[in-house]
Amino acid sequence: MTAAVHPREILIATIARLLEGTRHVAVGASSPIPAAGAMLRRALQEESGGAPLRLSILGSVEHNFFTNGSAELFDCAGQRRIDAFFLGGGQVDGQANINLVGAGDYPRSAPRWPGSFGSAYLYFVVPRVILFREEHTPRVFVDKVDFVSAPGVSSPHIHRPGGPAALLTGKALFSFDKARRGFALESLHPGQDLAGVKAATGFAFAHGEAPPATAAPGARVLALLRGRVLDELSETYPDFAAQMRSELAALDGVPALAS
Amino acid sequence: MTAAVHPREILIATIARLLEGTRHVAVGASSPIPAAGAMLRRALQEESGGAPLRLSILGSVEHNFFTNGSAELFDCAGQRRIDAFFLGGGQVDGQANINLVGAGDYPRSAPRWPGSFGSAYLYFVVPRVILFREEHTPRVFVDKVDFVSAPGVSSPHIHRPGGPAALLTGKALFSFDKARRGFALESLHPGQDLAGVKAATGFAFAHGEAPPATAAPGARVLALLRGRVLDELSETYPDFAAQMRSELAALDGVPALAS
Amino acid sequence: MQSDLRALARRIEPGMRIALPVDYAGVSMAMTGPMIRHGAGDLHLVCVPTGGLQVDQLVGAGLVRRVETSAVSLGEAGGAPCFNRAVGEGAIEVRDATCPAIHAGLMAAQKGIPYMPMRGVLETDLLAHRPDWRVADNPFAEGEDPIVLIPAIRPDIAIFHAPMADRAGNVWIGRRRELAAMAYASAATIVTVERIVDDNLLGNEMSAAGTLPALYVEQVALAPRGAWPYGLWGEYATDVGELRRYAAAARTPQGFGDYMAGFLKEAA
Amino acid sequence: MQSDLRALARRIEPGMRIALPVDYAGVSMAMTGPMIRHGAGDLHLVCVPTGGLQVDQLVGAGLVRRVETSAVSLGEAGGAPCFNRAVGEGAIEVRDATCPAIHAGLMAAQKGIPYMPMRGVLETDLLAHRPDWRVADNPFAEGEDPIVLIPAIRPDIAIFHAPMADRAGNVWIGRRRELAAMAYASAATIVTVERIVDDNLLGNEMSAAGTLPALYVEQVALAPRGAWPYGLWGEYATDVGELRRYAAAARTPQGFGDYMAGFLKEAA
Repeated sequence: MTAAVHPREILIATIARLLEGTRHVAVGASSPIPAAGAMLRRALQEESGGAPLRLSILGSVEHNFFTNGSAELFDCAGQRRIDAFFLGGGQVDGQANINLVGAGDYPRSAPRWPGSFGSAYLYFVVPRVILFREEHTPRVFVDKVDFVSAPGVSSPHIHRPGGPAALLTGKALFSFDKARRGFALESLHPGQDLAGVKAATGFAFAHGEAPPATAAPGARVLALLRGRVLDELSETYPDFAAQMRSELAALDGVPALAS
Repeated sequence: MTAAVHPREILIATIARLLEGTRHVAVGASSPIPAAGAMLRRALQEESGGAPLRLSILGSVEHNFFTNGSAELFDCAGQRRIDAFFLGGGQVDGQANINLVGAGDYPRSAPRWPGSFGSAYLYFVVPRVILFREEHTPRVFVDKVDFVSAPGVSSPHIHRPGGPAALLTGKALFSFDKARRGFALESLHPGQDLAGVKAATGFAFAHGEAPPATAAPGARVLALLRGRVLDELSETYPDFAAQMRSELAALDGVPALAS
Repeated sequence: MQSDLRALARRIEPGMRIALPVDYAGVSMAMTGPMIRHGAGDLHLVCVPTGGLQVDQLVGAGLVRRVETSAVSLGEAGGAPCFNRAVGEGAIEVRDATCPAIHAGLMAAQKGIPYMPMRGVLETDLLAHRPDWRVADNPFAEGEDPIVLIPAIRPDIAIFHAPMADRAGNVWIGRRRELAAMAYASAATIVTVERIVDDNLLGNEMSAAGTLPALYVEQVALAPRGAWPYGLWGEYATDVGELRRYAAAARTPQGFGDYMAGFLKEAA
Repeated sequence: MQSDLRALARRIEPGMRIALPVDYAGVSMAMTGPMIRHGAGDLHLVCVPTGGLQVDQLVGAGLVRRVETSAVSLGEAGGAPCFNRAVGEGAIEVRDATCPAIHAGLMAAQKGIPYMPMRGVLETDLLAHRPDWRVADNPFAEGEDPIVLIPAIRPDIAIFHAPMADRAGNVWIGRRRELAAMAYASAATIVTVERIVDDNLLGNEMSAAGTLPALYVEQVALAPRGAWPYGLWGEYATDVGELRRYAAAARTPQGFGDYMAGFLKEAA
């Protein structure tokens, strides 16, 4: 019998899988799900006696390993000391271009979003960039972004050791094929179907005839996630952790896990 | 009646005069005479209610205003925050080129001196560089240096806000004429004559028919120098200050000053 | 205390380039009111490397001509209402950047060099809209290797808030070294602090390690809780409720005006 | 303790590029003996930005192929005897630099860029003998404006001595930030320390401000008075008498050998 799993637990466990083999993962300031995924990966690597995972959460005091101001993250990435990072975007298109600046005609964008932050650099130099956006709608996943904050692929003569590895949304997981410059559907989260995902996505993507379901975390992973990871998470994201806890308590099957 | 003055007091007082109007002076690690000159200038500016003088002595703890490692001096100079600096050299030539690397054919110089340190940069960016070398011999002051650690003058298209302002030796004070690319004798220290200085100098220099004597410090300046400045100096250069004190005690006229 | 802050604000002249820190590094919110009262406008703000409440309020007060930034937002409290409105109306010029480009421009100023190369940025719309950035071939590469060159950013004044200063004007910035970078790059730096201490901060190696020397600091003024409603690392947390209250009020110019009237009255 | 130092020395492979700090910043003299016993030669030393006793001893022991430096000397104790002898004999290659060029090369590595521009250096014999340095026109200038480009310096290993480390491998470097710069630029960093403390150095803002995070540190070993005969800032002064004793002994290869035999015996 499978325990009931919260949809965000699927996301967190998927992120942990995508981070396999990394040594140092950096996470933006308000990114509790990527942070939880990295914490889960760290716990799994520790349990299996693998290489220790270092997790830098920007703006956190607990998880701040930097002492050289806000430039250090970028320096560290330029030194190839950061293996994975997360980016989102107000718009993401089928070539993995991301737009963090605004919709419509620049510069008088409407809406205007905050801005590109470090994306125009980190997307180039961090080997494994995971695009993460829970909202999966044609408004976010567009055919062509209105403003390229950071391109998914660069011309061949451009120095680019990094780039997109995967796109994870609230509905599905995609991989990115750099040669073909496009996404391929890897799996559908529980309750999603191909037609629905196609309708929610403004760009075309490769896919099999019957895409598999995104793997749900097993009992061992769930126990780690609901125990140690939520404890760690509540230090940095107390509101998010509390909300997860209360939603988990409402799920069927959770008591079964505790038995 | 003039009090007896130590030859090094002439040098220190001359340096203090050359530093008039500066706000921030940096001095190398083992340069007690330039440091004393800067301390004297600071004391004089304080007494007269002028702008405060900041003095950075490299390697000193007392006079270290830097907190960003050994690069900060150069950054600070690049920001135009250092008005004056001192350079010496194993060789100095008539165009104010300096050689800190070695005599003879590079790279197998014999003798080999320590190296160029920061001269190849600071000589370009610090507005008032004072060349200081006590030993005044044809071995030091040559017609053409064997190796240019830093050039006295640069081609017109080269960005060069800084450069040599004066050359002070144990025998004389010279100014530097950038347009003419040469030194001019300003004054002879007590006991020196033009013929002797010419014989001791391996390059030609401009001079008047009867060069004046380098001004000896007056009673007020001497009192500051022998009091406050020697006290300050002994924090950073205890051996030098103690030696000065004992040599001063042996001079005639010193007791007269104390009366 | 308010008179000290007003004296600091008088250093600002119309058209100046002002460097302001990221929201978590030490924003001198205490200076925002005095700056608005002082009224020097036409400012070019440089956000190091992103902006928030202070930028939004200065834009809302009409003092800003241009914002050079990698982002402006109120963080958890959402978008920056006055900034976004001004962008939509074309009332300000935004020089969109990316965080390491801002750091690179300041570093060039710190080093006294005209520009810094940086990786990334190629084939972005950021680059397309920054004619002041250049692309050159890396002369050390065997083949073609374009690289972006970011010109030095030399602000007229850097303004930030820190936990403490000593009587000589040395300021303790801890590990927030972007504050030092701002100061190195700027012609002048003015600082508000939680407290002024009697000990020389350069007097022992432990505190010296986190100290910006007075050499770079033109003026210091006392302003307890001077980052509020932002927090100050090691001192107090951000007042997210107040940020949300502002975000809600500033959704309209009228609401912004009402909020600021109260704010400026308190600061008078 | 000596076995720890020997383990650190084993990280060094023949031909590696090794970064070493200036004499007053924290030289790990404790590593000199183990490095000589380990014997990996053909080293390329990078002095940050100048070298002294450690460089002289490694050159004297025949482990060095090339020294990249702005100067080498024993300070008050005079010239560096083995270094000067090796230069005169053509036994080592010297890449003469100037201090800010070394810093620029390390900064380029820190930033992940291929080079840094720097002012000065033009029309010097330094530049004439550094074919690895380039001159390019500043593209931001109106007219001709040549500027020197210094390529990134990426050492294989940085080695230094510091007052303390914690159990997680964080190292307190105080305001000697060139030690951090060396570590950022180097593939690996090994550190000897006066003491290892139980408290987390990143656990409070005061000590964190002067801390090089463990992220950059591969190994730490205990070596009390590990900078001797050099001093360590805030800890102990340089033993100038010992430097002079060395300077006198090392005037001849025989004298150097005798001095080092005693030195290596002590360190065994």
